[in-house]
Amino acid sequence: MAGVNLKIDGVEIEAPAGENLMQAAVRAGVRVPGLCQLDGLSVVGACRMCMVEIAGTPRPRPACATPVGESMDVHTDTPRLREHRRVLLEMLFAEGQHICAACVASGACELQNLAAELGVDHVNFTPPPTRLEMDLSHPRFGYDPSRCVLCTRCVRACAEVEGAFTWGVAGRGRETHLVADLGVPWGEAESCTSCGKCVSACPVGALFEKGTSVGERRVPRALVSTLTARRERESHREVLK
Amino acid sequence: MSALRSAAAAAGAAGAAAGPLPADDPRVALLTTQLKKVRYRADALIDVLHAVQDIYGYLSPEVLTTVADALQLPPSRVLGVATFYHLFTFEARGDHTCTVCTGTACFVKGADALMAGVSEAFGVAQGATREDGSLSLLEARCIGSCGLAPVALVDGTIVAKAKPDAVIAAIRNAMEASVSAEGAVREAAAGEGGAA
Amino acid sequence: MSKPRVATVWLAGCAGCHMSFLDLDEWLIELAQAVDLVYSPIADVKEFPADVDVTLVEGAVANADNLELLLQLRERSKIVVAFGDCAVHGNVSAMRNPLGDPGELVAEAYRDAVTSLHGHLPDPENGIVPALLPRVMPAHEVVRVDAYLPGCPPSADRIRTAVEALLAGTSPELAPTQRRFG
Amino acid sequence: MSGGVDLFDLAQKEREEQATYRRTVLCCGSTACLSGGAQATQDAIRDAVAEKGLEQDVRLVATGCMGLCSRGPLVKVRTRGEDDVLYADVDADAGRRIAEQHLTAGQPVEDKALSLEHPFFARQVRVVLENMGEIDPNRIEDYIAHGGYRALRDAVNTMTPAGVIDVVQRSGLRGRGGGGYPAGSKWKLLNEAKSDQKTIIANGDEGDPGAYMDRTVMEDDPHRVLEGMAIAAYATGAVKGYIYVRAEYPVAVRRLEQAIRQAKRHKLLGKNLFDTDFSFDVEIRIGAGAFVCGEETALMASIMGQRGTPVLRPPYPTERGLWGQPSMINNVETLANVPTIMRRGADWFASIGTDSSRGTKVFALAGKLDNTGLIEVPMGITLREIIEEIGGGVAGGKAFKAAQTGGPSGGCIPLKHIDTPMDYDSLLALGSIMGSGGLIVMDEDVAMPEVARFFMRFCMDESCGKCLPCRAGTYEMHELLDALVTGRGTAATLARLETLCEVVRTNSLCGLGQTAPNPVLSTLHYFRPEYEALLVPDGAHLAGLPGAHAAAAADRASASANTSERSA
Repeated sequence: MAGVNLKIDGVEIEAPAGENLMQAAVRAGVRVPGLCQLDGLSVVGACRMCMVEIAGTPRPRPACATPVGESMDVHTDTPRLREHRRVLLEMLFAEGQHICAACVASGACELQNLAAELGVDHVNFTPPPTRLEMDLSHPRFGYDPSRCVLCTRCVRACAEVEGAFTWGVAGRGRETHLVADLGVPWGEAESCTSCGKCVSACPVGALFEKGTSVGERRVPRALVSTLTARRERESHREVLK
Repeated sequence: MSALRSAAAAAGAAGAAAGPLPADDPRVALLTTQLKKVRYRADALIDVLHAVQDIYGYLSPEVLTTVADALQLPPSRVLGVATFYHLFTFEARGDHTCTVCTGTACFVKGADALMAGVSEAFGVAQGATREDGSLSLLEARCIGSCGLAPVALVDGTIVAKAKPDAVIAAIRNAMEASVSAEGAVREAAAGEGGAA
Repeated sequence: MSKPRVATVWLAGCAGCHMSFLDLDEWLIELAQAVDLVYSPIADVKEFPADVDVTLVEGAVANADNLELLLQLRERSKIVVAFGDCAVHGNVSAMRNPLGDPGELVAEAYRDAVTSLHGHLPDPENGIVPALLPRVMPAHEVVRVDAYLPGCPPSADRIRTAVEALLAGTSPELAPTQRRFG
Repeated sequence: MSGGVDLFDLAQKEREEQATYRRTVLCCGSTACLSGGAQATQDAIRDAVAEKGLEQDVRLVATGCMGLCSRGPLVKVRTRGEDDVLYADVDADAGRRIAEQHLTAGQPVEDKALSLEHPFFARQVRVVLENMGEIDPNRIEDYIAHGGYRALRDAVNTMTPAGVIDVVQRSGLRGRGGGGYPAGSKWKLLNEAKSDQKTIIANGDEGDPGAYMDRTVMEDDPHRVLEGMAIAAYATGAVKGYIYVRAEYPVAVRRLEQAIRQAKRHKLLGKNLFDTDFSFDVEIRIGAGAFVCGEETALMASIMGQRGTPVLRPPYPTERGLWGQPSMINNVETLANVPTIMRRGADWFASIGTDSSRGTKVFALAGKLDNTGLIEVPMGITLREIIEEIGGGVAGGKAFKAAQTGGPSGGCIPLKHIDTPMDYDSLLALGSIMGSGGLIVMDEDVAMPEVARFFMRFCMDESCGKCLPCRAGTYEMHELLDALVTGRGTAATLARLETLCEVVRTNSLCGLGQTAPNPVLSTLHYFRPEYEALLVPDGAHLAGLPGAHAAAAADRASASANTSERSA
C-alpha cells in the first residue's frame, strides 16, 4: 500500500494510506489521549479527547476518525488542546458519580488515568444531586450507570463482536443511558450471552464483575481487540484444510 | 404464524416486562395492517412507532416487543429509537391535553407565564399528567404559529395570542364538555333501560 | 529569618491523609526543624492562628464547623492546599449528597438504625454535633484554593513533593502518576 | 399519454375555467388564519354567496398563507378589470358583509380593507412565495395554471443535466437552510458521483423555534417543492427523493402526500417522465421531534429508521449518504426557488439581492412588532427596513433592542447594527447567521441573558447526547446561565461560561453543538453590561449556611474566595 508522508508533533513519518491519525501518531512516538476508541471496534469519534490540530484546518479534528493525508502537519498537544481536554474531562467527571476511592476500576481506569495525565486535579463542575440505581440483576456482572461515560464501547462490543445487540443507547442529551434489550434488568435480558465482552471493553468501572471490590478489576481491555484481530487473521488462513 | 403472534409469544416468555398482546384486541389488527403497509421494513421503524402511538396512545413494552420482532430489530435498538424522539411517549396521556408552545416568538411574548398559570390553576407540573388523569400539560417547541404568539393548544385547538385566563377557561370548557357528553350518554343509556 | 508557619487541618474526612502524612517517617523530623507547625489535629491548639504560610486542608466541607474553620483559615493563610480527594472533590465524604436530606441521615445513623447505641438524636444545642450542611462541598467551592494534592490518601512521596515545592516558594509540579485520584 | 402535452391542455383548461368567474375570493386557509377563525369566515362567505345566488359569478378559493398572520383571517377579492382588494381581521360577520356589499354590490367594505400599497406587501419580492394566497394548494391544476411544472418539462425536454446545473450555479442560489452553501456546487458534486442509486432529500425538518417558512411552503405550495426536487433529480441523476417533514406539521404531510399522488397521476413523478429515460419518485418521511435531525447525517439516520445522531463527516453525503449511496440534502426553501429560477432565468434571479447573496429570503417575522407574519424580501434589505417598514415598528411604542436571526444557532443584532444588510456575509460578520429564516424582534423589556438561557435550554434539550462537548457542555452552560439569571452567578461563573463557549464550539461533533454557544457569545458581545449587572460577590452562595455566620460570610469570603478560573 502506498505510504503517506506527514508530520506529527514535528516528527516526520510515513504511514499507510487509510490509517487514522491516532494509529499514525504511535509511529511518531506520540500517544493521543482517547476514551471512546478501542481497537477492534468501529469508530464513533464521540468523546472528543483525541482532537488534534491540523495546519490549515479551521477546527480541530478527532484523530481516531481522521485518515492520514499527504503532507499533513498535525499537532496533538497544543496548549489549547490541553486546556480543552481538561475542561471536557472535568465535565465528564461531573456527569456521574466518579469516586475513584470507592471504585472497582481504580488503578485500572482510563478516566482516572486521563485525569492524571491531563492534569485534572480537581473538578469545577458539580455532579448531579442523585445517584442512579445499580443493576445487579445479572448473575455474574453488575452495571453502575453513575459511572458510565457513554463511550458506547460495550454497545459496540456487544453488537459488532458478540452479535448479541443486548446493549443499546436510549434517551438523548443528558438523559442518554444504556439499556439492555427493552430496558429490562440486565439479568433478564434474553439476548445476553453473558460473554463478558462489554465488561472487558468498559474503560471505567461502570460494568464490572461481581465479587470484585475496590481496585480489583481484572478483565483485560484488549480482549475485544485480540478477538477481532484473531478472527480477521485466522479467517484468512486455511489452517484446517 | 404471523409475525405478531410469534412476537406475542416471545413477549410472553420474556415475563412481566412485556406480556403478550391480547389476541382479541382490535388494535392488534390495526397494527398488523400498518406493519404490512410498510412491508415489515426495519427502516420504517419511526413510521411504525407513530402508528403505534396513534393506535394505543403511547408505547408500551408489550407493543415495542411486538414491533421489534415484526421488524426483526433488536429490542435495544427499538427502545433506543423510541426514546430518542420527543414525540413518543411511554405513558398514557390524560383525557385532555394542554400544549403550551415555548418557541422563541412565544417565549418573547410570555410563554413562561402561560405555562406557570396553567400549571398552578390545575395543579399539574409541566410535562406531567394530573393524578386523576384528567389533564396532561405539555410543551411544544414551536408549532409554527409565531404570528399569533403566544399560543397554546387545548386538545389540538389553537388558543391564539393567549393569556393564562383564556387558556384556563378553554381547558375548563373542554373538561366540562366531556363531562356533559358523558352525562348525556349515561342519560341516554338510562333512558333505554340501562341496556348499554 | 523566621521559619515558615505551617498548619494542617482536618475537616470531614477519615484522617487517612494525615496518617499518610505521618508515613513521611524521618523526613518529618527534617520538616519539623525547617518549619513551625502552628496548628494541626496532632497538636493541641484551640484557635487557628494568624499569619500562616501554608495550610494543608484534609477533608470536605460537610458541617458548620468545617465551613467556619475553612473560611477562617483562608483569611489567615497565604497558601491553602486541598489535601486529599475529600478536600479536592468531596470523595467519600460527599457520597451522602445523592442521599438527600442530611436530617434524615442523622436520624437514621443516631436513632433509627439497629446499630444505634443511644436511640436518640445527638443534641445540637449543646454543640456536640455541628449542624450538617445541606450539601458536602469540596474546599474550592467555598474558598480560593492554591494547590491540589489528589489521592485517597495522597501517598507520602506526593505530600513531600508538594510540601517541598511550597516551602521553596514554587507551585507544586506533580508528575502524572502523583496526581491520580483515588 | 405524456405529461408534456397534458400540461398545456390542463393549464389552458384551468385558466379558461377560472376566467368564467367575474370575481375570485381568495381566503387565507393557512394554519395561522385557521386558528384565527378562517374556517368560519369562509363558511360565512360561501353561505352568503349561495344566498345571493352568486355561485356562477364568484369563485371561492382557500389559499395558502398571505403573510400578514397577525392580522388574520385575511381575504382578498379579485374582480376582473379591477384592482385587488385585501381585507384583514375578517371574522364571520365581516365575511358576510364582504359578500353582501362587495361581491353583490361591488362596494368594498372600507373599514376592513387594507391597502396593498401597505409597506408590509409593497416591500416584498416574491419568488418562493409567488403562489401564496393565489392558488389552492389542494389542486395541482391551479399550480399548473400558474406556470407550474413548466420548468421541469422544459429542463427534461430541452436541457442537459449539466445545463441545468449551470443555470443554478449562475443564479448564485445558496442553501436556505442556514449554511448558505452554493446549491449549484452541491448539485454538481452529486452529479459527478458514480451510482445508479443516488437520492436527494428535501429537508423540511424546520426546527428553529420561531420559524415556519418551510412549513408554509410545504403546506401551501407543495407542488413547488416536488417540482424543485424533480429538477434537482434530473440535474444530478438521482432516482429517488425523500421529503423529511417534522411530525409537528401534519397538514404539510397531508398536502404533500396528496400532491405526490396528483403528480404521479399526471405523470410528473414516476417512471419515464415526459417520455424520456428520466424516472423519479418521491417518498415522505416523518420525523418525531428531534431538532438535531435538521443536521444532514442525523436526518439520513432518521430516514433509515435510526436514532438521529450525527456521524462524522467526511465522507460527505454526496460521497456516501443514504444507505451508503451518494445523496444530497437541500432545504425546502432552496428547492422551492428552483422552478422559478429555471422559468425566469439565472440572470433574472441574480439581479435580485446582493453580490454574495442572490435572490430573496423568506423570514418568519415575529416578536414585538405590529405586523408579524411571513415575508419574502430581497437579500440585502436592511434590518431597519424590515422592522420599521414591513413590521410597522416595535409594538406599543417601545424601543427596539435586538433581533435574533438563526434561532438557537444564531445571534442577535443590536440597535447599532440595525442598518446592516440582511445577507449571509454581513450577518456572519455580526456574529449571527442567516439561519433558516426565523427573525424575532425584541424590545427594551427583554433581558438578553434570559434570551441566552432560553436558547441554551433549547440546545440542551435537543442535544443528541452522542458527543461529550455538546451533551455535557450545553447542560453546564445552561446551569451557569441559570445561576447568572437567578442571581447566583459570580465573576467566575461568567468566566467559566466563556471558556465553555469556546470548548463546546470548537470540539462538538456537529453543527448543533458547534453553534450552540452563539446566542451566548452574541448577547455577551453586545450586552455584556446586562450580564455584569447580574453578578454577585464571590462567596455569596454561602450566606445563610450554618457556620458561615450569615451575611458576614459573604463579605469576608468576597475578599478571598475563588476568583480565578483555575488555580493550576
